[in-house]
Amino acid sequence: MMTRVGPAARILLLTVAGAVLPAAASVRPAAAAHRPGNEVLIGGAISMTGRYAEPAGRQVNAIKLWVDELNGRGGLLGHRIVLRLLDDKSDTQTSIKLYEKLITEDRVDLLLAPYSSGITEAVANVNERHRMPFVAYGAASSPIWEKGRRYIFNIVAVAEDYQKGAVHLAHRIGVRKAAIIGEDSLFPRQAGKGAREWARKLGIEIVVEEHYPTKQTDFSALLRKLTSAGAEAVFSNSYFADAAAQLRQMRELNINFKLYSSTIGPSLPNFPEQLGSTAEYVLGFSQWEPLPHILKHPGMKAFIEAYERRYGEKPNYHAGGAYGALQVTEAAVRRVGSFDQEKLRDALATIEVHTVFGRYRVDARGMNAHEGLTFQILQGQRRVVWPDKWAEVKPELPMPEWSRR
Amino acid sequence: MAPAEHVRNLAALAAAAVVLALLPNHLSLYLRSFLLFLMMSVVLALSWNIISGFTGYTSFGHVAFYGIGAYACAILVADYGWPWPATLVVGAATAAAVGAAIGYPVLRLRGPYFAIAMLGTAEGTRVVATVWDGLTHGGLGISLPSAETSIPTYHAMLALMVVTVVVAYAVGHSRLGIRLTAIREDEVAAEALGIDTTRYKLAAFTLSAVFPAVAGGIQAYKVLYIDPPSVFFVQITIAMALMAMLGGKGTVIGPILGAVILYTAQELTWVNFPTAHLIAYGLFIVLVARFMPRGLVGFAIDRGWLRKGMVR
Amino acid sequence: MSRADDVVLEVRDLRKAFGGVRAVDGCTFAVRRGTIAALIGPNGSGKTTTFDLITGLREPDAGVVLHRGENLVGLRPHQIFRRGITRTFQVTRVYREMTVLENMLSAAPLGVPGREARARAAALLALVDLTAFRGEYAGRLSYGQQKLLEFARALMPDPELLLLDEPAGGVNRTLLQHLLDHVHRLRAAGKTILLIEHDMTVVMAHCEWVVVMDHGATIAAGPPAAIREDPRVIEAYFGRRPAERGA
Amino acid sequence: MREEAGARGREAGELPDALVAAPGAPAARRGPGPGGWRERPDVRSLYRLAAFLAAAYALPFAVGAWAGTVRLDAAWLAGLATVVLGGVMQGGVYAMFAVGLTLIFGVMRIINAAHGEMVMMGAYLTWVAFFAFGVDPLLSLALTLPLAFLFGMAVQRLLLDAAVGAPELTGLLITFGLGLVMIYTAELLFTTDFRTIPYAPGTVVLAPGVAVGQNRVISFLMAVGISTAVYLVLRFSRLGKAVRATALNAEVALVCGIDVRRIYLLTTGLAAALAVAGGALVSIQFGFNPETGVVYTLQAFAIIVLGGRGHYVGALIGAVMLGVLEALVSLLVPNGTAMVELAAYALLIAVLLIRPGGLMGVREG
Repeated sequence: MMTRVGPAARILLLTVAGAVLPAAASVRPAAAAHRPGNEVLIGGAISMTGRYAEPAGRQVNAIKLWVDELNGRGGLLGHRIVLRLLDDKSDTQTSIKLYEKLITEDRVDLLLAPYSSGITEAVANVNERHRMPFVAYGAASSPIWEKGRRYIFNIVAVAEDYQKGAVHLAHRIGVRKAAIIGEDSLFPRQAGKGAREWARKLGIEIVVEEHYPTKQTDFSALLRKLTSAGAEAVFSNSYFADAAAQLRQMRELNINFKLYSSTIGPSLPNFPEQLGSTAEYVLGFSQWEPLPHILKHPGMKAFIEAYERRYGEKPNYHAGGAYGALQVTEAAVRRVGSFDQEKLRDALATIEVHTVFGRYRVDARGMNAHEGLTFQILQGQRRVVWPDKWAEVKPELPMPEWSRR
Repeated sequence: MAPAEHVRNLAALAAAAVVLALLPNHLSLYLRSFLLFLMMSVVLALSWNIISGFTGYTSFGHVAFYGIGAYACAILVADYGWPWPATLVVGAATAAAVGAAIGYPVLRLRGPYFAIAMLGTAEGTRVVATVWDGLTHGGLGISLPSAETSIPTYHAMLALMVVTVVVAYAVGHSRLGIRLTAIREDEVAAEALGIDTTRYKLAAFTLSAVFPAVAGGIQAYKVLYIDPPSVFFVQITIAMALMAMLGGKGTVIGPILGAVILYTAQELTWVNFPTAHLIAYGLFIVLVARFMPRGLVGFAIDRGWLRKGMVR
Repeated sequence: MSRADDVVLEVRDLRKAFGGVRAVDGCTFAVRRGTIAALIGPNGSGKTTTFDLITGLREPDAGVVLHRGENLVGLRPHQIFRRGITRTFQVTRVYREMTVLENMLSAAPLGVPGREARARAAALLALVDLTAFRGEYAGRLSYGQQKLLEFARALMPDPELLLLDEPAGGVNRTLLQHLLDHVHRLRAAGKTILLIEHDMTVVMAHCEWVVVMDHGATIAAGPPAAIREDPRVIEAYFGRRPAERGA
Repeated sequence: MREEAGARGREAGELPDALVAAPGAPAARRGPGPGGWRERPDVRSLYRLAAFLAAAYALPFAVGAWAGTVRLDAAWLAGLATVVLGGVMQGGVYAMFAVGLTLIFGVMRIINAAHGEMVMMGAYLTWVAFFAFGVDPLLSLALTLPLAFLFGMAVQRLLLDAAVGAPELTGLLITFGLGLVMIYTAELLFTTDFRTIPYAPGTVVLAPGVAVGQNRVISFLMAVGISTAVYLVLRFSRLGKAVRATALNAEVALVCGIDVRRIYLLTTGLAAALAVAGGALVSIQFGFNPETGVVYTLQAFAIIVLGGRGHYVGALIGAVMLGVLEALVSLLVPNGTAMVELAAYALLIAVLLIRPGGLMGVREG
């Protein structure tokens, strides 16, 4: 007589079966997934929720625009493109699992990049092992490309260059002492490293360098510390919330600096509108601006109009970078003539493409020497003030005192 | 429970372990990861259950131990070149030491105050990991040297799960489990009736800190990049509590059931509809906590399908 | 009262105050081995607090509790339990979401192996007629049954001294008689029982020694017959006769 | 004298003496005679807490002196005054967060993990009123507060009624789940973009070199005004007495003819309204998006513990103390801003251990 299986045992076996079956159910026969109509599957995981959702959201717009346009032009190598974008909830562990799913489960033909340096650093191990290349447009921390990886390329300028323009402009107006503050995470600290090196090269003394916790909202004490240390300029490696709080509290405490620059905040579309006069004269960095008459990159005007028609706002550099990276990917696939990943990798390492975002030509590490722009917010508009070859207008520096605005 | 029944249950566990052990080579990388994180969920839910399920001291900061284990592995592998299995031992020892050090004072608090104190402890540990640049690289996070880690980490997590289930089963079906549960039911009476509540609480707390630390270490070697927000994320503690409660806290099979069901459901639902998934997850937590505080096992016991109590 | 070996518990000048209120204020008495003693007194005379002080649930402000020559003050309740002194509670404190058997096993001393603990628990449950409910949650038992369970649970470590806090409270006659019969059996086996009780018929009929407390202090101690006549006791219970109140 | 009936099950606060004494350690010899001031445990723990807080506030100065960020000249002192004043202002806003949480916790022993999200909801309501209908952020409160009150009552009726009296995990998980639903619904409606309201950007100069932002002053005055109003209601009105009675002992209140369930409804409604008012203050000072609520919840936890759970005035004091401490640490300690979070959590745990009753709460036996 079969021994009676105790209730706990029965439940235990049930749970193990329960674990394997549903997981197996999600395994659709890979081949059929995207070859019914001879389609090509392009996939990636990006932050649709969580702390990175704001900038990443613009990249999702650009990706969708590119896919629809490409299908409009007959697809890629005659294949219609199917897009699979998953949400990594701004979480490293989730992102790893999703990329493993896209590569080994869904067997995508082309990989799209995630957003943020931290997640890209983690994902770079996965695609490297599976020898599937992709062009990163959401990460700008050079350590990712200093580990001898062969299957990850970059189109955007690196974090170290974000404050390059601001430090040069500070040097030009005779700033002797400056401060570097920023959020304590991978990208801002790399931007801070760059600012420190450029300041050293140009002989500007860094009197205070501090990182604050990600959700910091009150900066009055920190700003007070900067003035008492004699800082004339502030290079702030900040996103929207911290940059806005810093500027607003500078105004409240009537703390005046000759120059204030923020890496990400000012380049986000509604920064000037939301802060009004408080945002005037602030310097910001941008990988790219929708200014075809100045940057003169091929196809810019068409892309800007198409994006604005579809999303009701001009593309910012997050969108521009994504679109440019996909143009490079398209060019590489056309050159290789197939989706052979190894050939695609070699193409991406050698190809030179003039995209809407700028020239793409990577070095041995896979990094593109993309040159960004520094702009100043004047009358609520972002105006390019550096480098000189692309400057629309002369920078109005040093920043006037709060009382005289 | 009659000894024969114990043997049967352990045999079932052994069978499941063998099946899971043979699987990885036949599975895609994604399914291997899925099962690895599923087993991790079982480990976390069972560990949280040892202190909060049995003794009723609801820990709202158990992610602290998970993070400590992750950092022990990452620091020792990335900066000191240790072999990763050895780091798991260090992580476990550190978590046990921290657990004992924190536990002794904090376990004197009851109910909501213990929960808040543990939440403060976890957030405090995250800030220490962020600020102590020299050791943890702070906000930069730590990336480990890239290597094929999915098979070894899978087997490590499987071993950890088996050990955790055996320990939880031993605790849950013994007089130790009865004494811990007595502390939940009426701590003053338990003390008056010969149970050294301070020592038992501390023992259960320290034990419940060790397994999450090892799980954190294995996960760190699997993901190969960690930073404070990802390994000290408050929602990891919430998930532990929810899985234990969904299955039936204070039992052994409960947390296992809860972990499998919740993690699998989450995996299947979120891939298809991202934002709505998170609203659904929120609603799910509310419904479980509101209508099924005694979980599936409690539900079954109330219907008489399952015998009451852990010991027959 | 004779000294030394045959006194199982001696309390000397015990004091405990909660803020300004002196709950126990000079409580002194002794209990001889193998006897059934009662601790009586009007409501609020500090009886239950005295029990708490003896069993370590509360720490006295002053005074000593001697057992086998050792002062129990300062020991944790579980240490006192392991020295063979167990108790029941005025309002029953059973483990509600644990089965009756588990309630019993929770009180089994550490050294006792599993099988022996189970046997002892089964015997005690049989004694209080709760065997049928061994798999049921203690919380689902009637009040009287919970009292019996608490009584049986206190006997798990085969204690030397058993403190019963109002055993008769809320228990029907037949059940009470059953309980008292067993108390006498324990006394015959050389155990000592100290109970707090308001039901004078029970005290007078079953106890050999009675200690009376009033306003936190022991005012009298002796055999039940003497205590019934003692003016101080009568005064404590019924107040002074009008004539003498002026003194 | 209360016989040892003792409410069974979960006693709030610390354990009875028996379970607290270190295992085996003989009880410290007590001073002669009961009732001496040294005797009474809650007085002694108050002194220990006061000593700890004094040390906590002196520490930043000591570290500052050692690290050289402290200079005793006029400009620096003016700066210090500004920062401390800023801390007090920040404390005012924190109070708005903590007060609502204290009410729910005091009355029902439920920890509302969705409190931060209610604050965030307040910020969005104010934002919509300002940008969509052009209503001044503070005037819009006239509309948003009643809305919040109804929302609070609905939450109580649908969800929290079941959590009253249940073990704390039930309340925690229900409110945490509610918080998630609120976050991701907000993300659906408003995307994750950061928002803020440009409002009263001017400066109020109190003394030479000591200036505070206009909107911070307005927020502080608003916070103090609303908190005091609620305090007066609680203290003197019949309704207030009923709420406090329910907080002390729900069963007794029930017996005295107080419709306890109605009190719960009003309490949560009031708490939600306070949270939304706090949200309005956030919207005119800081940037916010659906995810920023979590920070407010954690800060409010620290405050209700410091101030004394369920003790209204304690929450106000605790909030200002936390605000000032954070300001001092940020100003004086090198890399201080990173330490600010650590200061808040260290404070939380230390107070819980020294005196779980917090500043005002009596150490419940």
